[in-house]
Amino acid sequence: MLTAQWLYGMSGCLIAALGLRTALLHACLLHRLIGINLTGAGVFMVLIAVAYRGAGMPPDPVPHALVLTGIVVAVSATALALALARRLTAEQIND
Amino acid sequence: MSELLSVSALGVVFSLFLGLLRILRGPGAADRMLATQLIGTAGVGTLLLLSLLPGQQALMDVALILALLAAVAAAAFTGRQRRSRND
Amino acid sequence: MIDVLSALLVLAGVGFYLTGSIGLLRLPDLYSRLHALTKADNLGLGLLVAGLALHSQELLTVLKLLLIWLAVLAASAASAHLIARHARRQETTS
Amino acid sequence: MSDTSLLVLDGLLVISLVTLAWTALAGSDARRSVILFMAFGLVLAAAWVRLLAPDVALAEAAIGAGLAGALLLAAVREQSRQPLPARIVSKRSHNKPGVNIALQWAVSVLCAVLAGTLAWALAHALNSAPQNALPRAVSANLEASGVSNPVTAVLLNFRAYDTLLELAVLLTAVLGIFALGPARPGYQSAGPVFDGLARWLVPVLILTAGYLLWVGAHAPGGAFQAGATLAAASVVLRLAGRHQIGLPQGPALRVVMAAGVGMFVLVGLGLLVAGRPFLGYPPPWAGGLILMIESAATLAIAATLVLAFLGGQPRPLAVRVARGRIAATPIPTGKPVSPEGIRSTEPHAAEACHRIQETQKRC
Repeated sequence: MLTAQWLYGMSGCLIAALGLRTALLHACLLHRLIGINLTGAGVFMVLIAVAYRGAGMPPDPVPHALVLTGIVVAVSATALALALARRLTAEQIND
Repeated sequence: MSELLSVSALGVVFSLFLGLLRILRGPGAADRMLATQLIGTAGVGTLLLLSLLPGQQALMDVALILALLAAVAAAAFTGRQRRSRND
Repeated sequence: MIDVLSALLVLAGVGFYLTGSIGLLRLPDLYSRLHALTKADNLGLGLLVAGLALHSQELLTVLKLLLIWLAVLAASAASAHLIARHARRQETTS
Repeated sequence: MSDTSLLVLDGLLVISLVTLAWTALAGSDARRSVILFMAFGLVLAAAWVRLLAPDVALAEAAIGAGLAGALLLAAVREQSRQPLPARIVSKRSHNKPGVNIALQWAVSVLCAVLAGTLAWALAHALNSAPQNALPRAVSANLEASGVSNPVTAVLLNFRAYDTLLELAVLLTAVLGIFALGPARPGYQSAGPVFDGLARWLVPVLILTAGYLLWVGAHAPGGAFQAGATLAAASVVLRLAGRHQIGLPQGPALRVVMAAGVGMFVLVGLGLLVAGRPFLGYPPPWAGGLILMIESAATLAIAATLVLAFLGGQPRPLAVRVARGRIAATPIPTGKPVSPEGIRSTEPHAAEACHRIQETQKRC
């Protein structure tokens, strides 16, 4: 019985749902962005938990590679969203 | 030895947990940044302790990255942008 | 003998970590909390690194441990300075 | 004893993660949320370590805890500096409370259902025998992949197509950032203490990036972690108030941005010409080719992340040499996009600011 796997995986599900709820409902774009990022983090936790094979065993490297690139893509997408938000604000003032 | 390491790691993580209480309580953003600093240092300590468990040498590199980037957040938190138009 | 010394250093380091975080939690204002934080950064991690360096056999590992400690030391000093200055400025402007 | 304390450690980490996520999402203070999110990244790096994913932990330590936090903090800081108009607020206001509460409930239920489904799928995956076909295939072919770190082998050899497209996604994102306008203004000098730190931190970061790139072949590390570490060096310089942060200028910058995708495609086409499948490295050359691609990808990823931090197209620098020292200052650009500049020139701006401020109170 691999308790660590269950602990991290299940909390990943919870964090993903919490993040998604905020991303859909919050009025502030920055909070929404953090929500999307946390949704990603939760999904990453689920993936890495599935890859885990116990303390002495080598884990499955394929999900690790997926999550690794996912982290970098997430931060670039966040930066793009922030740049969009900045431009949006500037346009709103221009109106 | 591995018992000492894991018990010590638990101790350091507990200190991280206490830092978490301060980060939740605030009151100011500066207090939260201080607590984040503590969480970072505790993270470095935890990784170093766990890196001596068999087959975990790579954790020292993770600790090194955390240590090297520890000041970036504080600098981004306090940094003041230039006001003039041409930067 | 070396093992015992190393264990003692590690445990002392953990003790300072806990002291620092309790201080961070209990002390009344930002500036005194800054002071508590340095206990964890400098002494806690320092003693931990000393204990682990005694325990390890490779020179490279010892050097890496030293670099990590120095990096955290410099970073914590710099960020404590930055945060304190920031808080001070906020006080004077508002 | 040892197992029990590690289990308690896991429990503490999980409680911290859920609490930090919950509190980062609740409330309306953006700066508080960003700091909590940063702390979440730090704790998550420790969680990856506990799940035996040191490659991911390295990336999380460099990006999740370092760069993403700096990026978001800088954005919040820019907002607070411009108190009137610049808060980032969604325009859609909540003017029909009844519908709104129904919507909130619907979304909450939907998210709960999603969490339940995800948890059910996870429980199913964990309860059945682990699917070992992929890991077995990886370890069977690791010998011929040119590297001995399985994660690098998957990224650069077995699933090289994925990584090529991933780099294309990064390039698209940075082109989008470019298209949206000029970079945020630079920073004032952070004072002698941080300057002194930056003086030795930057070389050490660059050295560490090289080390991570090299070590990625046989231990945790690789292009993504190395690129993030290299980007951190530039971000430190930017935060210290420098104008020159090691980013190339003009066409050279565009070449570096496209270097990862370019090198990948060149190697693939070269192999096609040599009669091999696209990106099907011949085993004796695999190690060298992977290192070549990874070096180019490191530069491209670093440039992408630095531009992500700048938040737009960097202004061209005017280089002048004074008293034997080279100094660079950005050339003033025509019309600034910054709301501050617009406020001073547009007569209707005050009204617009007021309106936005009204919306922002809900934030």
